[in-house]
Amino acid sequence: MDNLKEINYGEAIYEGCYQEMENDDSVFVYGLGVDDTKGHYGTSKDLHKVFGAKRNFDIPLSEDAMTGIGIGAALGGLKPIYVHQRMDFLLLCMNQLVNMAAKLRYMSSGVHSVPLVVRAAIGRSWGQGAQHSQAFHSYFMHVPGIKVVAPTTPHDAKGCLIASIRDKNPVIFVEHRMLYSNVGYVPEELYEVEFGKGRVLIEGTDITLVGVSYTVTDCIRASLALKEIGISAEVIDPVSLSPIDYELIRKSANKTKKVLVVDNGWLTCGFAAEVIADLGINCKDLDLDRMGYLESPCPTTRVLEDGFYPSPESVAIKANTMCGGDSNWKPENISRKEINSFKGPF
Amino acid sequence: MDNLKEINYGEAIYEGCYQEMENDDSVFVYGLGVDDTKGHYGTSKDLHKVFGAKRNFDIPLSEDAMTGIGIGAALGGLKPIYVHQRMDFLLLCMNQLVNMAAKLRYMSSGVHSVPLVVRAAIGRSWGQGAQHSQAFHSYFMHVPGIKVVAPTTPHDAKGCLIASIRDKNPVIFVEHRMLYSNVGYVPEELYEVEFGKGRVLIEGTDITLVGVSYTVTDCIRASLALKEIGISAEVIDPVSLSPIDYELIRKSANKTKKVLVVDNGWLTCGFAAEVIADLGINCKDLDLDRMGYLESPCPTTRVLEDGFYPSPESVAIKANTMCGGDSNWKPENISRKEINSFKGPF
Amino acid sequence: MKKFDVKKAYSLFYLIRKSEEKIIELYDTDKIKSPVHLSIGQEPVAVGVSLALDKKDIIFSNYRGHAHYLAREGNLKEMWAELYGKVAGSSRGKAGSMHLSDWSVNFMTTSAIVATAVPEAVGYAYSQKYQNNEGVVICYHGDGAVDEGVYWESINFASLHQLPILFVCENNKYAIYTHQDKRMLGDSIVSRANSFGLKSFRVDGIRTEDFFNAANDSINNIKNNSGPILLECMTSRWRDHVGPGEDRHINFRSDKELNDAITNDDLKNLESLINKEDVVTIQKDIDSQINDAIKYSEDSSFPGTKEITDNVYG
Amino acid sequence: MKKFDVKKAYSLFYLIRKSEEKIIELYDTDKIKSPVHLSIGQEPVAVGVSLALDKKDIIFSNYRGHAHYLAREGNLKEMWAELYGKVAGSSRGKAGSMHLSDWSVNFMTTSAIVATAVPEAVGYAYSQKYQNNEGVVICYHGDGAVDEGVYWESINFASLHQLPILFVCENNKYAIYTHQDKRMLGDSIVSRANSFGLKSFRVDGIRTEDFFNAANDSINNIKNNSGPILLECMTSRWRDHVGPGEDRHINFRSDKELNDAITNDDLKNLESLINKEDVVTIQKDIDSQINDAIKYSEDSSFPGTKEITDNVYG
Ligand SMILES: Cc1ncc(C[n+]2csc(CCOP(=O)(O)OP(=O)(O)O)c2C)c(N)n1
Ligand SMILES: Cc1ncc(C[n+]2csc(CCOP(=O)(O)OP(=O)(O)O)c2C)c(N)n1
Ligand SMILES: [Mg+2]
Ligand SMILES: [Mg+2]
Repeated sequence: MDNLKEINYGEAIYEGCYQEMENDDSVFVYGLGVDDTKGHYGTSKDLHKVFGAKRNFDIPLSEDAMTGIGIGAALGGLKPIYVHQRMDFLLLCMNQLVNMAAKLRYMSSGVHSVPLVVRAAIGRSWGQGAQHSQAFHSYFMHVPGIKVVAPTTPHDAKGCLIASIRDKNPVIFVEHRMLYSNVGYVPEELYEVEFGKGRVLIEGTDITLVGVSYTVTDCIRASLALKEIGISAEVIDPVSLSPIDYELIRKSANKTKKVLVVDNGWLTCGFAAEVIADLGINCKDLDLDRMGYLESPCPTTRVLEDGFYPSPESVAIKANTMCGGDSNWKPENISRKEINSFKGPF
Repeated sequence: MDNLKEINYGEAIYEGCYQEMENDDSVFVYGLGVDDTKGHYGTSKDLHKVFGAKRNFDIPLSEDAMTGIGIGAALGGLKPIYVHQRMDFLLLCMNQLVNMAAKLRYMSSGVHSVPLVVRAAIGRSWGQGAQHSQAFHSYFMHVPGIKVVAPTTPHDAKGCLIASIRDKNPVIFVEHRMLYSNVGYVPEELYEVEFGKGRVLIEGTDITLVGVSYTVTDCIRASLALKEIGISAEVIDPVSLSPIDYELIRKSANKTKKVLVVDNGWLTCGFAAEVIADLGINCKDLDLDRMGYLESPCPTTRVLEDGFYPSPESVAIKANTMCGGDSNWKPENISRKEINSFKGPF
Repeated sequence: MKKFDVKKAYSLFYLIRKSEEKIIELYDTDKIKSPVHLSIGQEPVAVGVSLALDKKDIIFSNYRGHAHYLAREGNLKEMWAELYGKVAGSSRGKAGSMHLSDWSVNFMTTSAIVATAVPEAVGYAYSQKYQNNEGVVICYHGDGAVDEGVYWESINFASLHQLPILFVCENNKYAIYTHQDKRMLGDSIVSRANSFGLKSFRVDGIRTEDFFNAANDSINNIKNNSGPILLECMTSRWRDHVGPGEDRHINFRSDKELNDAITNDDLKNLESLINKEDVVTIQKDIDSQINDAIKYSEDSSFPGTKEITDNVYG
Repeated sequence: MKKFDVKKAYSLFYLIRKSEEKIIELYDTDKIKSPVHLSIGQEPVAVGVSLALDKKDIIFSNYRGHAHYLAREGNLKEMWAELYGKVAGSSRGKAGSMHLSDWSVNFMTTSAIVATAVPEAVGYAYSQKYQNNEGVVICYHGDGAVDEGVYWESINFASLHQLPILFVCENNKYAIYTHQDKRMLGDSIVSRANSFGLKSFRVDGIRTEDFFNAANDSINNIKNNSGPILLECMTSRWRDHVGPGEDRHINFRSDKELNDAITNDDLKNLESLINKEDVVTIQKDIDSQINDAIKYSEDSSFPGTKEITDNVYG
């Protein structure tokens, strides 16, 4: 992996998709607006011009059937990628994903496979309100037969997408709108990021911070702020949520003895609950805690929305408290370009 | 609550529903087959004859719309009860339940309320296979704005149903097919079982067993087997899953120092994960573990199915091991009438 | 049966148009804390339908709901404050543009998930019939909504139970940038709905009065137990799908298509039917109402963060 | 174009009928580890359609799938072993009656959730077109399936893309005990589907040959790029919705309705068209096949519990 290029998360997805479409004729991309001029944040832009309309096409608003159609096409030997503008829309696809995609292999004792990729963007920017902001990764983690990945870096975005396409199983590929502009070094060639392996993004000794998708960036920023007050926070990006790299998290937990899981969604029965439950069962003498969306729908007005989501500040404050620090401490204002520069309209 | 009658779980639901329909004209019951001769295990039998077709009616197979129709009727001042023969079918209702029912009150800052009750039966008997056996209580626990109850006893079934109907919020009322024949003493009058309160069904000192719905009976039976080898297991029935009585479970955990949560569903991001995460965060020095559906879809053939679900035996064995007992110990065959006597055809 | 009131029509139309234009004007200031889906170009439908309604009738709308709300004579100040995300908003800022609701005018709810409030409207109609209430339910939706299965499930139930509901399909031909032809074979919304037992009509008018007439007849029929009705109202969206901008640069429709619609603007036509003085009075009155509403919104405060978890449960 | 082969038709019909009767006979022994939805009465549809198919054609079915599978000349032994929950079953007992599948005869998948395999069938047809493959997809479903929104979404996509698929609606008039009239206004499956751009025809026959003719024409048309077609096949379910029993005691339909259907049993008719000797040979052969299949199933072993978590992921 010699040739590295600095590109953003959206471009990395585009590149992974493009290259794998070149590589494999059976890959196709469909979803609302995937062939319009915006091309889902550029990730599918003009693919129809290169690969033809049968391999990149717009669809009617029919999330339920279009999921089943992807499953059927996968049974027929193709590798469909279904792109959703908002993860909230997956609620219309639950029957197909859970009752069919996750089960066809099992029910046929291994004859069927469903190499379907469902890309879904978590909608946060501002003003998205209760129905355009939700994250449901934990719904899919709950169900055997489906894999879930939530890459944070451009490198992982490209590699996970390629691995997802090549995987025999249905994969939910979780994107986050505030990640598309994230820049990083990405190999030019085709490569896979292996599922089931997490990454220690920052090493530390005092506390472990585990994020998911966009909240990984909250954890990174919090750890930088914590560093300034002498707290060494280890930051873990699980990357793959199902299967999940419990070992890596346990190892870090056994080292730091303190774990704060910052979910990108609600807490009850969520990813954070799962990670903490695993630690509670398999490790001893840990201080554990969790943060995530507040226990309400997402409010539309900006002031409430800002409080609804975890932030680098709130993560740093909680971590500092867990480390015995002053609970009145507040980090200097931490800049979040992607949030502050977002201008809408949507 | 003087007049007690010995009736079964199904009859208790019927009685609660009937009495509340008498009491409140705005209550109505709908769902597939609710007005047929079987009347959903007798729970809605002949209600249309007493209260008229507008208050108990059969519907087209349209789970998605019929959920929204219930929500709309609730907005219009009625109190709908939507009955599902299998909880698996709720996967078709997720958009309406999560994006609408759970949020309308919040989005209107308290003006709307959605007093909708969704009754859903977990389908286990035998041979139900991958699509007729699932339990999704944790999906609804995950989402703020929805309540979830899963009564185990006839007493709680009646009282929870009445409380659910009267509640201003959408309530998922979880039933279990193997509970319908459970017999118990039930007050004749109308009464409510308060949400957010669990019950200690059996007191014990060595280990706490927490079940959900039908697995509460596994825990009870396991505790009886454990008693014979001198282990005193406390059995908790949370009854209400959202809100959930964390306090009660923590108190028991702090006493016994060992908690085994037996879920009636998959483990990852499920109810058991939630309870254990809470204990991991809020209590110290506990031995924690969990059991539930194995990590696969439900197989159809009986031999595999028997191993897929937790059982009184498997619960007792695990609990005994947690208490330091011999891991080769097996309880005498524990009778489960409702499972063994089930003859189908469905 | 109601008669078409030109002055009222003009006044509501002008109110909607000016409000939307004000949103465009202000949007860059970031004072509006919400994505907006403007109704400019589609006002004739909302105004025509609303003039046919009684107070008791009930509205279900969608994220493109400003016109529906204002034509219903909802509270202008509260709507503006809601767009500003302030406590004086109809939902204290929690709803924003996409989820307007206001029970004082029976404006029930608006969903941002396409077609998702359609069954709610049907369920409300069921409750009207159940309780022997008078009001007819109006269910606004776009041409994209009929792509969704839940739409046909809902229609089926409404026709099976002969519920008092009028479906108003605002067919602007596009779901975002996707033309109806790329989403269904044939131009067949009316025939599809008819086959489900729903009496369905297309209103090809560009005139507010045409939509009024169709709605007026329909509401009257529904009140006389005709069962549910669908009006497919052909219309045109002048601005981008979302946000204050235009969308010509996206090249998904011809300039001519849009220009024709703009040339036929019924606001000019209505204005020509009223005497000049009245026009001036109406305009002045509405301009100042809008300015007041904006001032009111600016003066109102933001909710406090402790409100975040209020009203999750009742 | 194929010709109707009476002997083959009789033979398949007899195979299905006898297999189902054997299930009824054995059910009380609890050896069959699965709920069963019998096809007795509905055989003419499956047999008629199957005789019109080529090997390359692909079947999607539902929980009432025995007839579809056997008419397709699936493996009788493996089907029986699957009902017994044994390792020799087509899915090692994990599927049971409700989820039969067998790729060796392009019998793809059967769902127990109503209408849920319909979009899969459409997606498979998309993949056929994409890959320029020859086979036509057959999508069997009941009259209840058309109540589901996903059905109309699927039909819409199939007609929009002119996919090579034949929908076979087995209209036995009931979803469990609920008559079509209680589920939709009018008797309009064909007109609904037509309005979605799907060429649709009702086959009112009680004769296997009528279903064959309709399917044969349709398949031929689809192969000549007619686009998708729907056949609404009027038929009758003689036994209870699920299980081996009858359902007269439930009183949801008139005895006459059922008696008429039984009187018209096409098995007798087909038998009358073949010479006696052939009938005897066919019957003997099939009876012994079924007995062999049962013996095979009894001899096979149950899977071991370590198989529970096999084949969750590939
Ligand atoms: C279920 C769902 N899928 C996709 C979207 C994204 N989306 C928002 S509006 C829209 C177009 C809807 O078109 P139409 O119903 O014609 O209404 P219009 O915007 O033209 O008024 C789409 C696809 C959504 N909000 N909900
Ligand atoms: C989505 C869903 N809802 C309800 C059921 C319960 N159910 C099983 S079969 C059936 C009737 C289906 O009728 P139809 O499609 O006509 O098929 P038939 O059984 O008559 O062959 C119902 C309601 C189900 N399996 N799936
Ligand atoms: Mg439109
Ligand atoms: Mg039927």
